[in-house]
Amino acid sequence: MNERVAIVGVGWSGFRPVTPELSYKELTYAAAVRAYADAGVDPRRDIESFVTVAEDFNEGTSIFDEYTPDQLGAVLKPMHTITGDGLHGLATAYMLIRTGQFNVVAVEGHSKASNILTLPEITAYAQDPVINRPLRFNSHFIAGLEMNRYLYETGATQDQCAAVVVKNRRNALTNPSAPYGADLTVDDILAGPVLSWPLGSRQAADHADGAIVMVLASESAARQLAGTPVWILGAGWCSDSPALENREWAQAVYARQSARMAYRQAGFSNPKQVVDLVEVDDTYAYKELQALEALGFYRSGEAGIATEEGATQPDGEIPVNVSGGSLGIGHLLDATGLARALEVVLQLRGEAGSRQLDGLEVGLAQSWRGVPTASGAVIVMSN
Amino acid sequence: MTADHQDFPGTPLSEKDFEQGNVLFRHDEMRGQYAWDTGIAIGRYLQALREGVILGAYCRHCRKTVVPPRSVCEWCFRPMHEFVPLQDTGTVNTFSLCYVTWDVKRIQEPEIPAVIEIDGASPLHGIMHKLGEVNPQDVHIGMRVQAAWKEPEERQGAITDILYFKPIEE
Amino acid sequence: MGMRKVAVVGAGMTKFVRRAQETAKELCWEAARLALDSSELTMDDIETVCLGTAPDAFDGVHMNGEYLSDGAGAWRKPYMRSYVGGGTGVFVPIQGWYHIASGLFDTCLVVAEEKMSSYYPHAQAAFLTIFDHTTERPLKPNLLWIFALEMNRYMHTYGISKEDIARVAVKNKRNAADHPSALLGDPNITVEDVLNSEVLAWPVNRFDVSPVSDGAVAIILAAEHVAKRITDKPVWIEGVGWNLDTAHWTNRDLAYPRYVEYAARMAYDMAGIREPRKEINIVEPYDPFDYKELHHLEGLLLADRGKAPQLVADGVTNRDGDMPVCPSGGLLGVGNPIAAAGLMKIAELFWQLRGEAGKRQVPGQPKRGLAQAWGDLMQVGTVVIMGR
Amino acid sequence: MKTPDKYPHVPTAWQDSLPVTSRYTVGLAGERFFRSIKDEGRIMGTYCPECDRTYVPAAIFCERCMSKLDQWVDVGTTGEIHTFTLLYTNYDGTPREDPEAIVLVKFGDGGLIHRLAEVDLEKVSIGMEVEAVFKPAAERQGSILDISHFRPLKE
Repeated sequence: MNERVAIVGVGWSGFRPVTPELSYKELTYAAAVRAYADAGVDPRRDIESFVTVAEDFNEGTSIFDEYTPDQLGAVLKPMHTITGDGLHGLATAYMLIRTGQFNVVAVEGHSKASNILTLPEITAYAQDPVINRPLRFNSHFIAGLEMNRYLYETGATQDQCAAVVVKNRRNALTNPSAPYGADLTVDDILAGPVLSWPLGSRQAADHADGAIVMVLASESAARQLAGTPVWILGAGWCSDSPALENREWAQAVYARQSARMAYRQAGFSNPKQVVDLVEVDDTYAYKELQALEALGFYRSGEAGIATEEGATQPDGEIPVNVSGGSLGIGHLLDATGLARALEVVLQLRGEAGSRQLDGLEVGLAQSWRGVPTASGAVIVMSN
Repeated sequence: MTADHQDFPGTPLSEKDFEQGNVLFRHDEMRGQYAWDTGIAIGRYLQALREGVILGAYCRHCRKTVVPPRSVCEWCFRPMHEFVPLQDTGTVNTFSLCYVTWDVKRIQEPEIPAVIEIDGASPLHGIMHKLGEVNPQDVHIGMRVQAAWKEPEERQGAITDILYFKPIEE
Repeated sequence: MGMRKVAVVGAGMTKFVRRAQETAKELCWEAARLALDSSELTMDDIETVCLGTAPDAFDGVHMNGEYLSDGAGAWRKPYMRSYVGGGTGVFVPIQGWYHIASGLFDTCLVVAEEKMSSYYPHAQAAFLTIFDHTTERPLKPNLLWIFALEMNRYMHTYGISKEDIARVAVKNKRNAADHPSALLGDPNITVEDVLNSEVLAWPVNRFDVSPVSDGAVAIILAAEHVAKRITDKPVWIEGVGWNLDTAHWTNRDLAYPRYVEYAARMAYDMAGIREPRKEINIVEPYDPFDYKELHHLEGLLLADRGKAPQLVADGVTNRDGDMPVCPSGGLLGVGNPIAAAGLMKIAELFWQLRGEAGKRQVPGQPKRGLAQAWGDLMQVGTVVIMGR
Repeated sequence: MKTPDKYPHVPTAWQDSLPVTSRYTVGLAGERFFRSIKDEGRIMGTYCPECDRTYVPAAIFCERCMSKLDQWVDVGTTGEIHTFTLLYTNYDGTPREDPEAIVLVKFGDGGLIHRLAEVDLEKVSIGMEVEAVFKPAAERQGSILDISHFRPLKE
């Protein structure tokens, strides 16, 4: 009981603004085949339970979980869907294995954002239907409100937020899977149109299509498999108030609480000394700074300064979003957290190609569920 | 707890409460529009329908022919890329006589949804469609039927290129 | 080393009503509040929260789990929402179970909610969008279609009559007359009433179907060492099972719910049950339509295939019979706010096994019960076995 | 038909909508909260003695301790801007020339999200005192839109 749990296989497909040649099922199948080959498992024989993360309105289908099993090899197996981010899915698989009832569990998330023609209006349908939605504001306003308060309380600047975009999109140039790589300057970013002042449109991640599948195993099962295990040291997740009127605006409380939970399981409280590589939410550029502070890497107001000084570059003291993050890869809707975790896994396995960092032992992935939520998750891993 | 707790919370309203303004409420509607990529298997299924053909897929490993076609066999998890044309005839596996539309309007003449096992597919492999040109009282499980197609120039590559299935004599 | 034991230590629910004035959040809170009161716990005692609701289309809120989180008591807590269509109500306690069995948590508040009346003008229309968007939805299917198609196939395969099936609706609606939360209890309903009710989608008549409704249910789960401090009457979760069949529902035999059998076998194995017909004292199978109760008793291996109707006809499934089935009144009688209806069955077992079910109490001090739900495109089975 | 090499006319996407039509009650708390706005032009909160917090908009439960809340308090119609933004995109995602000024105005321990108008956008700042401008009583329907907007408090 309560054995250690490892990620033993990863696979992904897509990571492009559009994927018109494949249905969502086919896109997912491509990722699943790779993940299972990577782990050395046959899903029909070896995988005992399956978890998908998905939201109905992103799919355009009610009770979308109906359509999840076939392309994963999960037919007539215990499978369920979590309306969470991919990291919630990983945390779920982690719990399932820790019960002792399952040895091998697969997690899947995907995005067909390009298929959604009215995404802003669908996103707005997540606002409180009687208190907020009647005002008919595009949901980006919530990021605008939050960024403004964050800058106000911490003294962070627009330039610092823009520096996040510059870094992540440059990082994406070294990631063959990232479609939004670019070599830009802070001025280029700030010169773009305003989305919801102080938030500029070039500080918001574009969407992409893609699917990610991961295979998790108990320690005893992982030892039998061919793949290189990446151990889950801790998983945490948390929701702050869903009410815009009641939540904490400057600080990402959900990220702070998630991190505390994950650190407690992992047995450390000083992430800056322990963690070698960080992949955090950067749906909007300021979110990266806010997350780094909530996770305990920097004190309030210092993440922006550190970013400007290059401390979060691949060769800095804490490499952040070496993959390119959502700004570089594209926001993958519910699969976004899995993309963060994917980079951590590849780096810890030494398989990150030209962007590979040296001497890594512990990595962290963090996610946020997007406007209007105040929910997210953290996973800490080691090789 | 229910033994000593009879007074459960919950405030029932009647439709009148809304009509008469006894409670506050508001309407909204989501504009949710999508263009789902059909992909390889369903894309070809739709194309075949436009050509007046019901397309299936064959799994060499499971020796099964399924319909609609798919890119992966859900049983053996191998790719399924042998698409095969099936007959446009079949057998009623089950049916209903439905007097209510999808948005709950009463209708006098029933719609007759059915699962039709398609000839050329493996046993029990069919599609959902409707029956037509038949007296509802005569429909029965095991009835032989054939697709009634739209005119070729009216087909658009959709399941509705088949208007319905109708009984055939054999 | 054995698994961590998990117990149900509290339960609460709202009335099931046709349209509730409460917002969906308020319904969640009402049920959660009662569950907390019933176990004399405060939010400080709750370490994590799980929520179940079925499609977002009903509540009419995208990312509905996020919207409902405060009502469910999730403020600044680890919180997740799961769903497996109609199977959700019996899945969400499984979700709570694995939260605690994993060793990460000692207590979990589990909430299930559905406010179907928010889909206006008629909740049934939301079901159009559970069908495949490209290959089925253009035919404008209705939820009744798939039930009617499955019911017809079941009747045809085993030679079952409408009358055999109507007895289930009668039993459950009569049982519900004793449930203070019930929407459709009727102590005097007869088989003729069911057979003579309006035909919706032959072979389905109006009274064969449970009504759309609003409601919420909550339970509290605790790890063994905590449960024993909270109550001297914990009800243990002895086994759980869930299973999902292919989405290609027109490619399989609708006469038998294989996925329910697989879920049941998983739960029986975990509970160490070898002869379920002897070892299960109360059954709360999913009964959104009357034939489903029969279908599910067979899938659960509690009746031979095609023979469940005989158990009903013989009175075996009555509240005072040898194997009481849906003593709560089930979905047919209490109501069907989808996810909440499933969790209502878990709450019913909790009350029954503690001897607290009042007028609904099954005689003979039952020791063990089974709750089951079903959903999606006739595709999901979820099973929980509970015992004293 | 053999497995074709190319299908020039394969339909690449299937277009349709997800119909979601909703009727929301405003709920038990909302009923009194919105009627107070409609009938009295007052903004109401509820107080949790357990947590010493005042919820605005009023709620019937405390999200922190899940207690029932029945102490209603009038929180006035003026408050300070907790944060604001200038939104340059419409509900449907199309860009807009003139931004919408949106504020979170602090009331009790909560607040209200609304429009800000009658103001020089250059001069909006966090901490600025603003007041609710109600629609004429006859036009109010018991909705958040019964408040037309917020504007800077006249000195």
